[in-house]
Amino acid sequence: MTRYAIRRILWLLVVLLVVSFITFSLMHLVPGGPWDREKQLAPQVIEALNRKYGLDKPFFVQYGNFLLGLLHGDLGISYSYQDRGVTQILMQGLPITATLGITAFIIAILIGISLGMAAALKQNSWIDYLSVLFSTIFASIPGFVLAIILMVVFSVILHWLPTGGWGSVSQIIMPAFALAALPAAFIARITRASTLEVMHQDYVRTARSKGLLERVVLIRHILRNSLIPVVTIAGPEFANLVTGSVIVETIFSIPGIGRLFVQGIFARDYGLIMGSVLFYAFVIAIANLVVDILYGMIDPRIRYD
Amino acid sequence: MTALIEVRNLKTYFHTQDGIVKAVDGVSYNVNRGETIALVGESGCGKTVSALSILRLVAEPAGKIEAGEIIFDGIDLLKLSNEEMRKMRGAKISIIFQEPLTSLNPVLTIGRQISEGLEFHKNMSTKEGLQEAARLLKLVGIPHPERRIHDYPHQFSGGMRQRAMIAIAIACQPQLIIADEPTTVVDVTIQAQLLELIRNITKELNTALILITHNLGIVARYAHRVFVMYAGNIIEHGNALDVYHYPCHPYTAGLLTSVPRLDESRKNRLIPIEGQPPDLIALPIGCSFQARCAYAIPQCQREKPPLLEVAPNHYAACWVSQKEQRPWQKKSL
Amino acid sequence: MAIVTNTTTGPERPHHTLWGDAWVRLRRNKLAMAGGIFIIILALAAIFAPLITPYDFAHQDYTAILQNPNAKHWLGTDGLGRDVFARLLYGARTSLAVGIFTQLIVICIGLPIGAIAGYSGGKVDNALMRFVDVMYGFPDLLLVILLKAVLGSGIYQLFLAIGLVAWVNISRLVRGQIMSLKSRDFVSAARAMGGMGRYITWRHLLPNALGPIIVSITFNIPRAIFTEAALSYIGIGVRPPTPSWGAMIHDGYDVIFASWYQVFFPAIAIALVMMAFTFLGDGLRDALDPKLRH
Amino acid sequence: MRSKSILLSLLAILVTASLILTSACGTSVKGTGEQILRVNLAGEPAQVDPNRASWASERSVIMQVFVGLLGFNQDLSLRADVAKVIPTVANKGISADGLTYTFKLRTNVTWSDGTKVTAKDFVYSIKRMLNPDLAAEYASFYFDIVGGLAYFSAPDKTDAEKTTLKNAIGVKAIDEYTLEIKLNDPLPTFLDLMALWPVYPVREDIITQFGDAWTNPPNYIGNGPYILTEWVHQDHMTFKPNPNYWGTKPKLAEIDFKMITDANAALAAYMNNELDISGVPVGTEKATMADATLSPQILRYNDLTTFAFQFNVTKPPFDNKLVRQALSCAIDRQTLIDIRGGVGKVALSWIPPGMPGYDATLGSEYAFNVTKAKELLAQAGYNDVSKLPEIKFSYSDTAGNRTIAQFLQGQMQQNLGINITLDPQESKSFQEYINAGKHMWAWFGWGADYPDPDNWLPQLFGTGAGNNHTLYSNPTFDALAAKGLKELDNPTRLKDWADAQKMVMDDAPIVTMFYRERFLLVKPWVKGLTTTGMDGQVAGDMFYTEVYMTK
Repeated sequence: MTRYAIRRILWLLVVLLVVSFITFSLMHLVPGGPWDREKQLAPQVIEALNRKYGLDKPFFVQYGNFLLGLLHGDLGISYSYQDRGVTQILMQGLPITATLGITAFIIAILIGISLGMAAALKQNSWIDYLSVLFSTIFASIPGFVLAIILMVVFSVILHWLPTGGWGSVSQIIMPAFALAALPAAFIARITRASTLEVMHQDYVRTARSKGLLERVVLIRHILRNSLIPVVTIAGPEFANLVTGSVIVETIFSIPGIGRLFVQGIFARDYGLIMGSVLFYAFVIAIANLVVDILYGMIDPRIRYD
Repeated sequence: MTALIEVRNLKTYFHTQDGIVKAVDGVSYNVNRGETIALVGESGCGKTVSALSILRLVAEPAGKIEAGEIIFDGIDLLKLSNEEMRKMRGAKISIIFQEPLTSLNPVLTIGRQISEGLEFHKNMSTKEGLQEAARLLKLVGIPHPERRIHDYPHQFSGGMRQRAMIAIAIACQPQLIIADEPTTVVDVTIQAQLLELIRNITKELNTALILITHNLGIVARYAHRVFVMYAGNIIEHGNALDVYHYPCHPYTAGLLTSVPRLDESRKNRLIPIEGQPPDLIALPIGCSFQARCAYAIPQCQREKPPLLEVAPNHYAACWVSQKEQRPWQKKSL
Repeated sequence: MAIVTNTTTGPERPHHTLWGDAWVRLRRNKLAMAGGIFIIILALAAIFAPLITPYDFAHQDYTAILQNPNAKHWLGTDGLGRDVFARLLYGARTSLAVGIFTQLIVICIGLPIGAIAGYSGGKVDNALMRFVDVMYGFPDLLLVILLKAVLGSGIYQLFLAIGLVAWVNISRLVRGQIMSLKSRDFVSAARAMGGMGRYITWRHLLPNALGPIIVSITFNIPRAIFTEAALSYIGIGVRPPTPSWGAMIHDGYDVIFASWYQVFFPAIAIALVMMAFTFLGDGLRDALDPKLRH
Repeated sequence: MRSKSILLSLLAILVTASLILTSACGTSVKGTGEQILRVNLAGEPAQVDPNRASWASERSVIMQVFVGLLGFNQDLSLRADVAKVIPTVANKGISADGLTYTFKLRTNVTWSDGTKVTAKDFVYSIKRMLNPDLAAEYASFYFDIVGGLAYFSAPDKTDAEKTTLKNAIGVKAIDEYTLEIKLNDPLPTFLDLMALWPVYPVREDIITQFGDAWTNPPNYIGNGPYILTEWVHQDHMTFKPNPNYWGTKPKLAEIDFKMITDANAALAAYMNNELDISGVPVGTEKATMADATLSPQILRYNDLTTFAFQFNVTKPPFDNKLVRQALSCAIDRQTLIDIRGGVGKVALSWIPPGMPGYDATLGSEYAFNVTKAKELLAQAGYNDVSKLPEIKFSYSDTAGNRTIAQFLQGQMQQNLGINITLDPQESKSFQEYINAGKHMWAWFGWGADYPDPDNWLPQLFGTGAGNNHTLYSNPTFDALAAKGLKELDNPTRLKDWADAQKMVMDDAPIVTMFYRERFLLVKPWVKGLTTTGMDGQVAGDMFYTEVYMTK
């Protein structure tokens, strides 16, 4: 399995290269540049800025410089953040977004899998309909509406939690639940669907015929066989959560990296765009790699010949 | 000598959208310690459901044990709480299922699937469980068991998987093993080996065995007594050899003629039983076999024949048979 | 001694194909049927909206701004005095179309790629999955802005913009399912009988992998509706005054403290559509589940 | 099968876990007791370097940490801050020909690290602001300083040439506390310009030592009432009183600038007592007025900002003055204000009330009158509106713009039967699109940098001016504007600008819609808040020295 993982890491570099080239070219093809402002800058000033940030060089030279910088772990500088290094901006915001993302992921997995299995085991019972209601509501309400509802209830009415910001544990709860709602609903429904397929299998009946504890039958025999689709979607959901959500970080004013990608694009801040896109592509590729490895561990029949 | 297990008037129904399927409709049989009985009948006659009812593994919410008692070693299993019943499964009573291909957990090693039961009932550690598993695999005739316990089911052939199932069943030295058509899926040569293996083990451990099959050839050789089931009822039971040679129910006779016999000349054509088994939702009044029975008399349509002793230790539920003439029996013997 | 008389009693059990039998059971599943009927009714209501509501979705009645539901305006009015009920009906045209058609693109691209990668494994799987990794990391917002600049802003560009990136989840799901199913014994049996890869995948693997796929599709529908709203702000797809549910929620959000109705009604509409598809999807899955088929 | 119990216990653990978390730490509502003012900056300022700053949020930060030579009183009249007195011709501050300005500095002004503020700090700041490599957005205001424009437009020159140009700039420190500035031409509003932030003093030694990082605490040294003690990017900025402040000590112990970008979240924070002042989401003003608890806390005041539609006068049909005038009468401005919650005043002319140049009588011909509009259209040859070419209204994708666009579409359709197509665009594409003059019709707002017509007319309507997106070009206007910019005699100057504005309004390159009225919520315990028409992002940010809390 390690040989396979190494081969995949090499392929990861290829993926990142392709993504970086696509992003770099898209960035320059899209209308509007970093210096377009409401109050037009004098042409010579724009020239000076382009020279300062090396934007006057031909396309491939700029791309080459970017790759060289990447080798030293330098993702270039951001024009809209007083020339702070993009790597530094990412590293500064990452711990916050990652903490929030991981908390949300754990909540999503806990609620998702337990509700999903309960709904499958008790098909067409009240808990099954509850899981349908739960997942429909959290899929049909967009993130920003859910966030503001949580805020109105827990901050404005109950005064239990601060509306946002970062620093204390109480500021993690609402954003984490707002982030976890949709993935939890998705995981719940996927778990239900795959558990339904598994729970009627013969080996589950064999397990019960051995007099095993119900908990053991559930976890070792049912869950383990229904994990494949759950793991498949959990990977990308984890990557999305860990790299931050624009909506939740904006509304709860969390100084994470969730907003960098969108801000970078709307400001045509090339350094920021490249940094955030590559970071996300890296995390999602790793997540999918982990998912593939988990396939092999969960189901011995799957092998990568 | 009281029987190890006695099933009295068991009724297990399935509530489906189309109506209530009376899979087991008032079945009674018993098994003594160390004895092997056979439950015989076409597929869908309720033999597997009755076995699953003993272990209370009938698939909820559709399936439900409506009535009857299952007295095992003096305790009525149907009265036990789920927890108490769980302690019985695997420890006192175990089962070998029909399809080895799908009855083993594909993602768990064979060793763990054997040691699981031991860890619970004999609270062995996993290590001890695995050692015991290796011993059991050796007992059931699997080569290099120490290595094979770490293999997964898909690395075993059909026959070897069934041997693993047997190992699982005998792991906790149960008092009763239910073998639900253990050899149907494997080819004939393996079939004989498996049955010999099961017989030796049950004899060695003095375990009672309920052998469920539709192959009468097996019955005569391995079972002491045989119970023939049709459409959810027992229509004939008695000593295996008596029933084999002197079937007292036209259905049993039909079964016997539809199977090639070594002691018969090969010229006789095999005669299948015509028609289909009745739909268990809309059972006819009277004898449920009457539609397919060549010897049916008007009474068969009116009234359901009771199970009466038509010969010493030989019971049958057939009006014609109670009148002492059994035209379907061969003259020569 | 022939045993004769084979008159059988009881209903003759007709032998159906997989899909035929599934349709029989699906029809009997009340919830699934309710879901299907709801969607059809909604689609008809959207098409015949002019007959249902006298109000024009774009007419701004400045005397009736941000009104709560009342006799004249059943669901109240929005910030520009337009009738919310009318906008919901006409909005259904956009949102339903977007929600459903993008799923067709997602299925047409996602299923084959996932199936081929899952079934063939090795080099093909690696190549396809690396392409999927690239698509996962793809900066779709940049592409969308470029699409607008290059292709202009019609409804087809919208489907393209949403569909192009939304299929990755499905392809991974299908691949995962097929990889674990393909080594199952009934598949090796089918393969032993000389079944072609494509035939095996379609006939055996997909029905078994259907559960999670259907769920993923039902979740894509609201996601597509919201993406459409986000894209309409940068000019792709439907432009004002043509309403869409996603856009109504976005606009409603801005005045949520003044009138939460603006967000509530479109959200309910989307929830009902998704619930309908969920029940329909569950019904289909149960209908196709070989285990339940007795 | 009793699987239910396991799963319920799992859910139970989850719920209890979150309950423990909440009770453990309660809400972090900081001291409503102490003198701490918490306001919302609504976003991370991109640039807090005075020489380079341009946005409202950046100005609010700079106002707390720096004080310039001159400043504005609440009524926006000039005030001498670091300068001892406002230079005038009378006190020889300004030379007779209006070309030389001499500022006498107070001697007691210190930086927050205790060192003295001297004339060379201002020389360094002005020259740095004009540095071509800095590309400061407001540099163009100071091109009249001798050598200013030449130095600024030489980014491609060698360093040697740049230093010579830099030394040629007409800014000199006569002695430690006297600053002399020479202009190419007389500029009557130059004193207003010297009251703006780009010419606030900055420390050369600190900037050379820290480079671009000089704006991070603790390097961010200023001479204002507060110092920036903490800046967590995207989260908050904290200011504490400057211990070495030479002026009147502020009453507050701390100011906390939060960065809540979402209007709804900001309002929720206000209701949860995390903010002392907050704006209200556009469109919910009426509901706030109706709210029993919130309505007494409402603060409304006029803002020197006008919003208007702008035609691209080179694109038919808008190249025809009559069509422009017709459409200007066909849009009901009061309705738009009602839609925006009744906040704001109807604007019939460009320069807003509350500053010189405002003319209440101007633009009355554009009052809402559909029949007149149709007559004008008929005169323009379009009695049948279908003959009009396709009209496209382009706008960038913010929430407020969406409502405006759909309002305009409704007005055109309902009043004149004209179907305009809306063209929403992503913000940067829109900026490039409008700078390239590809648009037909757009929406924009303009806020006063300083209260004078010459900040409102030449920059927008002068041929080829930086912000002239109407592409309006009128030689007589340009001549009048050139004269007005130089006219030292104030009454004639204001007369020139009045004529210029009348000319523009008559040509109607824009449809003025409303003068912005700021609508805020202020907690009852906030006292001494002093708001002006030129406030930055945060209300009353010019006079935070006088604010104090009563709770």
